[in-house]
Amino acid sequence: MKGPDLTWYLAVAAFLFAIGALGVMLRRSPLIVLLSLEIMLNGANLALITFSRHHGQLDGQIFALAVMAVAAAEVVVGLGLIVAVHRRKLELDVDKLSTLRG
Amino acid sequence: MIQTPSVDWFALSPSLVALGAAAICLLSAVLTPRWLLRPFAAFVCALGFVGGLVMASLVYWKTPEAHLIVADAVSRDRFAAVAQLIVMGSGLLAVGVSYSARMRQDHIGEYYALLATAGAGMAFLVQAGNLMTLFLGLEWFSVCLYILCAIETDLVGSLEAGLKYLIIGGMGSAVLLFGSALVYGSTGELGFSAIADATRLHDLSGDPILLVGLAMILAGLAFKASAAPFHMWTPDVYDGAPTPVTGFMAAATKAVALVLALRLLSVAFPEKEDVWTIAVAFLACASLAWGNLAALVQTRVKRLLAYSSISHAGFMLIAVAAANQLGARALLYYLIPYAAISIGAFAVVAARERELGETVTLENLSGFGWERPVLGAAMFTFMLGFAGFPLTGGFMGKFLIFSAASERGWNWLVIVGVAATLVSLYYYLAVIRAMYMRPAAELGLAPIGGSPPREVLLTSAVVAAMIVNVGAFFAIQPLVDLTRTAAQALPL
Amino acid sequence: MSSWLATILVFLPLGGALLVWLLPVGRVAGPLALLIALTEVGFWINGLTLIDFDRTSGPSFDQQTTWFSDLNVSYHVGFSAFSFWLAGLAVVVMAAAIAYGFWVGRERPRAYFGLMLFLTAAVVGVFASEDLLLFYVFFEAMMIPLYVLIGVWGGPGRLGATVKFVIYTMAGSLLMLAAVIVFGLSSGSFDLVDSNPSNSTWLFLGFAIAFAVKAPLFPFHGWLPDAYRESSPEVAAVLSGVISKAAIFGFIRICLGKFPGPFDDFRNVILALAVVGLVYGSLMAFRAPDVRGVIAYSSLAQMGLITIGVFSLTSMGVSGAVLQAVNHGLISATLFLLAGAIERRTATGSLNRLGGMARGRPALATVLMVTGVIALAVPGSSAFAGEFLILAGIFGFGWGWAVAGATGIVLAAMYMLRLISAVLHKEPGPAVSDAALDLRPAELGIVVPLVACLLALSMWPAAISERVGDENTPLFPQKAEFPAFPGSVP
Amino acid sequence: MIAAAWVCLLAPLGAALAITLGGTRLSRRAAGYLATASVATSFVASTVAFFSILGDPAEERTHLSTSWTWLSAGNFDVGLTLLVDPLSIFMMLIVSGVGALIVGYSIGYMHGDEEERRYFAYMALFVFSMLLLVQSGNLLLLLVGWGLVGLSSYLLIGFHHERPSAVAAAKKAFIMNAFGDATMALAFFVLIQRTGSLSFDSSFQWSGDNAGSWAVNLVALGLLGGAVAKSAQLPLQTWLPDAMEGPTPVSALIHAATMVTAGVYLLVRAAPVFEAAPHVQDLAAGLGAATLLVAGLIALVQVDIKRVIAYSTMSQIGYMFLGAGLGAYANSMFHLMTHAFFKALLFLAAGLVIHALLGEQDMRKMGGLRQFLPRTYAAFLIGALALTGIPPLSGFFSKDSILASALAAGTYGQVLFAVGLAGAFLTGLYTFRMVFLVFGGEPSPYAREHFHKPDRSEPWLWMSLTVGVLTIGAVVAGWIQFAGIWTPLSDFLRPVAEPLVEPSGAQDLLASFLAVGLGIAGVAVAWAVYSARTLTVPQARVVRAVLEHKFYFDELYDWVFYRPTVLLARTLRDYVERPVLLGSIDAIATGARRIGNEVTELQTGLVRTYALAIAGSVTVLALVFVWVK
Amino acid sequence: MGNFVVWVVWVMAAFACLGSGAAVVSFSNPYYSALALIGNLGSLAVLYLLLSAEFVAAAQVLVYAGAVMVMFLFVIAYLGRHADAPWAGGPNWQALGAVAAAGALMVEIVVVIGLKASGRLSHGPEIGAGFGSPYEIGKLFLTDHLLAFEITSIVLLTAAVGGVVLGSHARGEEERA
Repeated sequence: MKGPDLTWYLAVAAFLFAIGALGVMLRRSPLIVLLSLEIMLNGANLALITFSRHHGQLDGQIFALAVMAVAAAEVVVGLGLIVAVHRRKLELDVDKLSTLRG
Repeated sequence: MIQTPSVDWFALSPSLVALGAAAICLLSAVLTPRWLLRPFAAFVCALGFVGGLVMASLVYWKTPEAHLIVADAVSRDRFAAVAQLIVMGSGLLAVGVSYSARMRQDHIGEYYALLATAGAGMAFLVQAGNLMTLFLGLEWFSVCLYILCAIETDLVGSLEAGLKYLIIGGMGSAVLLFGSALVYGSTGELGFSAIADATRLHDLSGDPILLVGLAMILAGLAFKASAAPFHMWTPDVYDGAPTPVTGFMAAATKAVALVLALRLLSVAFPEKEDVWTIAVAFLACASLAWGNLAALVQTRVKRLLAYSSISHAGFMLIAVAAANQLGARALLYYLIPYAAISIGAFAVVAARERELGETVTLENLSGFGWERPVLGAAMFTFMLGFAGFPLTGGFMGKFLIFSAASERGWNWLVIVGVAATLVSLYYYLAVIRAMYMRPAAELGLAPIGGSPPREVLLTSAVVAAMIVNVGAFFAIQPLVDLTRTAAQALPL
Repeated sequence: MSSWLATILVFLPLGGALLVWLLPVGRVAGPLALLIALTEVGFWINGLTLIDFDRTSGPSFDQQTTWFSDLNVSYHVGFSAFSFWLAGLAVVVMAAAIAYGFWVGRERPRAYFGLMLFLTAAVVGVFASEDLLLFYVFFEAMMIPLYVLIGVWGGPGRLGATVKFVIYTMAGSLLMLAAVIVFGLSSGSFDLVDSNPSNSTWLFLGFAIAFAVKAPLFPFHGWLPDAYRESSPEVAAVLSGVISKAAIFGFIRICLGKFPGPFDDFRNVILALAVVGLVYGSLMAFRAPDVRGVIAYSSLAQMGLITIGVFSLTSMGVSGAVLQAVNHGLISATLFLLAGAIERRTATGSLNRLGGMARGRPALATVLMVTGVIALAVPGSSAFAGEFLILAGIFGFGWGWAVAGATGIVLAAMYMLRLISAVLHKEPGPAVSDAALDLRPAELGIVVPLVACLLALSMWPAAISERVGDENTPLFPQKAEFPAFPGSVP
Repeated sequence: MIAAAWVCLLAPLGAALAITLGGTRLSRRAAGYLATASVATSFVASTVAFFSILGDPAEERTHLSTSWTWLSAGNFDVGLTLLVDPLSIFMMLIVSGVGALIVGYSIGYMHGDEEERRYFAYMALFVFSMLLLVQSGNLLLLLVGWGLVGLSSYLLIGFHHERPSAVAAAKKAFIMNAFGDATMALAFFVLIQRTGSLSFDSSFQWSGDNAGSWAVNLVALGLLGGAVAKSAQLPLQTWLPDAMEGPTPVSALIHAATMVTAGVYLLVRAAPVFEAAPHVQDLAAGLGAATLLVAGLIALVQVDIKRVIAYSTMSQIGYMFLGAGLGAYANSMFHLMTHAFFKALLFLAAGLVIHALLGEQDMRKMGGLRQFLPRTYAAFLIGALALTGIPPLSGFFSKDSILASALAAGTYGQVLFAVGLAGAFLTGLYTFRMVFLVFGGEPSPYAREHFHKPDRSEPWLWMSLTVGVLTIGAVVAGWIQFAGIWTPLSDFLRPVAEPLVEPSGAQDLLASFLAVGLGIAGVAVAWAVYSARTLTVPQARVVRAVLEHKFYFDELYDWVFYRPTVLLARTLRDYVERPVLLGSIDAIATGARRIGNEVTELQTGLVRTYALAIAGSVTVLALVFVWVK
Repeated sequence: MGNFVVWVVWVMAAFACLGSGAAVVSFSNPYYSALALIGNLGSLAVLYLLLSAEFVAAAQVLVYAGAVMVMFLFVIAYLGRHADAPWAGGPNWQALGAVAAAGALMVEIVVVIGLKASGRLSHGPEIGAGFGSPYEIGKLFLTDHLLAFEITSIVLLTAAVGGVVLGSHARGEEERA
């Protein structure tokens, strides 16, 4: 069972990556920005796994698993930050967090 | 029965030692009494860095020729060892700077633990041998730094810096990751040298996927090195983060990012040299232009230094772009005084900050040189070092870097560097001017604390930085020998 | 011992500077610095007895040790015949400047005198260096103390002046850095003695522009007026008297020594700049509203003249240039110190508020008159000797240059007499009160030695002019042939 | 004799240094004595040298003595060399002799001035410089002396430095002489380029070898420029009248007896060069003639007694130039000597008058002083007669010998001869105009009230003594040479400068006859106009205006040289220096900062912008990578 | 025949993936976005299965859709409802540039892959049954990628510490309050 050519998988991966990036660039709620980052990473993961299938090696999959862990780590830290921001009674809007500029 | 590979613990020892220190700090956070916590944790952390230094130098001494270890995941060579020396040294200085920082009492232990962990991660990263270890190492210390930046959660600036760094850093590592994925897809390999072999074997040098992957990886690394145009987070993060952390980031992060970039590009993509040298040169010019021009108009010293660090990334990228032994040597040499003086400079800023209890600007820096002679003199030499004046290591670094570019035949790059140096003079001298030359009326802003605090550790750290800075000029021969043998580990 | 002399001359003040800085008490800083400076002079005189001016194999007091081997950079010091004179000028003027600073009693003495000594070391180092990178290091190192000295102890407008000064001169010298690197890498060694001459126009320009800014030559003198006006008198004395000579050293030792080909190609261009600078500077000095302005622009003119001598490429011209370099160093140093003395008494330097200071102030009048008269190169003065040689040297290359130079000298008479009479003569100016006393013995003790040097040179200018080496000595390029009398027809 | 020469040169220098360094430890009077003594020493020394040189055979009377190499570069070198030969000895005698007298006179004249020391130091310095000039053994050293006399003249003219007019006059004198020095220097450059040396021998040798060549003409022109400037001949004459701002003895010594005659000395000394460039030599003669005429005319309308004498000096030097230009070297040197005596006499006598009138110099306020100052009147009268050339006074012999040579020197010479005669007439006229205005007639009211009888104190003795000696000199100085019959001086100078023209006895007679006649005519007219008042001065406004403005030379130079220079300087400063050369720097700086501001505008502080920057850059970078391949 | 089924599954999974991805970015309410992300992750897991990466797929569901997203939901619930209009705010060129950049990025990658993809990018060599099975993965983790495995743990540990440091501000605040 072959299914569609791997190119298609990659196209999906690329789309995910792009849409994730779009989210980061577009959204102001830090939560959604974090989610978008997840999407980007997942796009990369999909690419990795596709290629590992293409080469018939498992390295890519291993890499993908590691990435999952790392992504989880980032999420933890990110959520911690968001909570801290919330504690400081600051509005959850990355645009409002622009005291540093120039 | 699974045959686990033999692990060369000795080669990994620098990061392991630091990691061990981190663990002890973490435990001490819970186990030691409050009054003992600060000195104990700081001491352990410093000990970890010292141990790292020792082990790194041992590794350097015991490793005549480079080779890959632990199933080709990491490489053991002198290039990495020298980089680890730089990382550990700057970590040590950072500890000294952090000690008397007015920091939240209840996270001292974690702070030093994270500092040590970050150091360990960097030490690991510089010897990364394949794309996976590269990515993981990068994330390892990045996560630490995210937290360290935001650790002053009472301060909006610190939080903002942390969040910005996290978001942009996440994006950067995603880019890097996707790039590695593409490279993996094109060559089917993760190991650096394996990638090179595969490229040569299947003649992939024209493969667009590989090229795009390379571009993305380069972008990721440039981001970590805060090279324009991937630098925009730098001023904000440096500005908002606690000053000791800023110093550590400025020194160590840049160092490892650039060292790694050189290793990756030279080991994994020798076939593409013609392409990436141009790209790196372009990044260098962009960083020089942007960093210097933006720094001209800064009034907050931390931001000013942040922009200056961007321009220095540009200088070091010149060395990378040279892509020759001399360039590698120049990069390593340049990093030694550079790391010292950036930590030193931020340390001085921290000292002034604690005197005044507000952000340091060129205005309220006035008279500082006369009030605190030692710190003032040190800051003086730091600025001279940044500006590349003689009698400082900064000058020799620039000299070597330009020589490397010239040896490659890129004299135009030398001219660009020279022009950038000229522009940079303006704001470096502005700092000196602020410290020493204000009219008597403006002098002597009384520090809130009355007589300036005696910060033995900070002062000694600053003095150490000054000694490194000046010593690197006079004792250049040994350092050059060090870097020469280190650079020979790279296939340049 | 004799092989160590260059090293001693460089490192004695450096060590002194460190000593002064680390000294716990500020009160002894001044005397200590003065002592060291005088010792320096003593060592130089000692060298005068040891040096062999006619040696044709490499510099005297030659000393070389590898600095870092990768690029063949070495710590290589020594003195050519002519650079030894410049070094002498440096140590004497620096001693006088330090003495003046001590007499005036600069605040923050440790920093001040440490920097002055540091400056001495750097300047002597420039003249002593036989390695290109070493030369560059000293050349740049001069800027560090100068920046602080002007910026901290200077006049009200010092901040702007320092920035202008440093950035402008660094613009030149950074170009030179590029040139140094390319030259050193291409010729495989940074040593000034071993490395072979190059024919690259660009490298030559890299060096020439740096020196043109440092000298300064027209039109690169944008930094000059402010720097000379805003810095304290003794620093101004050093600036115009000594620092500018680093450019002359560079012109002779590097541009002439290492780039004979381009040197020939660009002769006319640089001569044109120099001549224009000579006339232009004289005109500016003629209209300058204040004492320092006159001196500043006059030294612009003088540097132009000296450059003419160097680029005449005749033994007469070059000898005259060196002689005139020493003269001008002493003259402008003296004049600036006197200007400082006048400003201390009248709190102004503007000519229309001065005047009539000769009456009742014989010492001031005499010293100023003597110096000014020598400055305007009255025949018989050492300055006359220098200018005569320079113009005689250039005459054969192109009589037009000599004529222009001669007009410059007439103009020199005009502005110098204007200065003298505006300060000393006519009715006392509004700023001149009877409380303004004559020169104190201490001031005389500082200034008179300089004037004495000038008078001694006037008695015997040949002392220098026949001891700058000729076509046989390493001073001059191997290839460029060196006519004693240009265009002389047999 | 060499030793004597050195003593002669260095004694005044020693005095100058001693007075300068001695400062107030030296009493004013002592300074005067010291200076006088030193110059007297020089005179003695030069006399010694003179007699010892007489001992040598006529052809070996040239001696060189070098102390050390003064200037050298490559294989060009110039020694500090003294030349002792008849010409230099002759000049040494005049300079030191007249100098000694005048310095001594100054002891009286400057008595009471609070800066006597400075004065005597300057005077000694001047004598030294003048001796250096005449004794120098090569051209460069001659130029050194040349410049140093200019310097000391500057110092002495501006001696009363609180007087703006004095300062201005001093500057003017110095700068005009500096111009002359420059032309001489250029001439020397040519010599150096061609011969590689500045010694007299080689230079004369060379110019003899390629006579008439461009180079030689240039050299001669340069030297002539120097001579003209120093001797206040057309067209560089305007500084001399102003130089009368200096104290009267200064005018007597520097601007009458010695320095201004240096030009003549140069013409004679460098005779071989000029002979190799005949046109230039003729030019010299022509300039001399023009000057003597112009100066004589201007002198007619001057009212300042010293200025009248100054103009007469100019015109007398014009005679000397005329002679030297025509090659009558000995004759012009002869006139130089006699002129030194009677002109110094005139000045010093005038000094007495001025002294007696408390510094008043305007002749219109004087008159009838004969009654107050009979002896002075006598001395002045003798001087005037000598100047006019009335036999048997000194002026007669020397001036007429020059005119005779002119008559003998072809048509050009005869033209100049005519001019010289006209000059003779003018001389008589303006001289006796002065005499009658000052001494003749009834005492003027001003004189009556301001005259103060000089006390017979020591200073006064110095002054009158000097005047007496000079009076004798003015009478007898001419007798050492009687054209055609008894010519020791010419024979003495012959080895140095062989004269080109030898007037016949007839020419001598004719010249003397005409000259004396016209001189007397001039005196007669003056008597008629200013004493007997039988004639009235014609009211030729234009002529008078032209003369009073000295033919508008000052105005001319002001417009041609000074104003343009100032204008140029101003223009450059306001339109080049400040806006361009100084302004450009600030412009660049501000420009850089503006760009910096623009750049930091992009640093919005919005994390999303940063993300956008990264994404965009990645895209571009990747695109470039793919595209490059 | 089986191939057809694969196609159908792929198409459904892929479109679910794209749709949910787009949804995450475009929902104004973080809560919905998080839910959409869960869907996205699930559909990705299906794609992984199709690529015969069973273990990864499982991990994806457990780790991501399980742990991580739950954490997300907790935080969102804790913070309460914070909605923001996707296109609002920031400088006006921001949104435009964002879309442009993202589009360009995607197009570029797709095009590049298309260029390359001319036939060569097939399912490479035939793969054994164990491909992607937990056993194989685990073996690799213990042999080739031992270090990576360890480091992952370190990173996670660090992150945990970070979470504590940043999140546990309560102590300090209560002391102040």
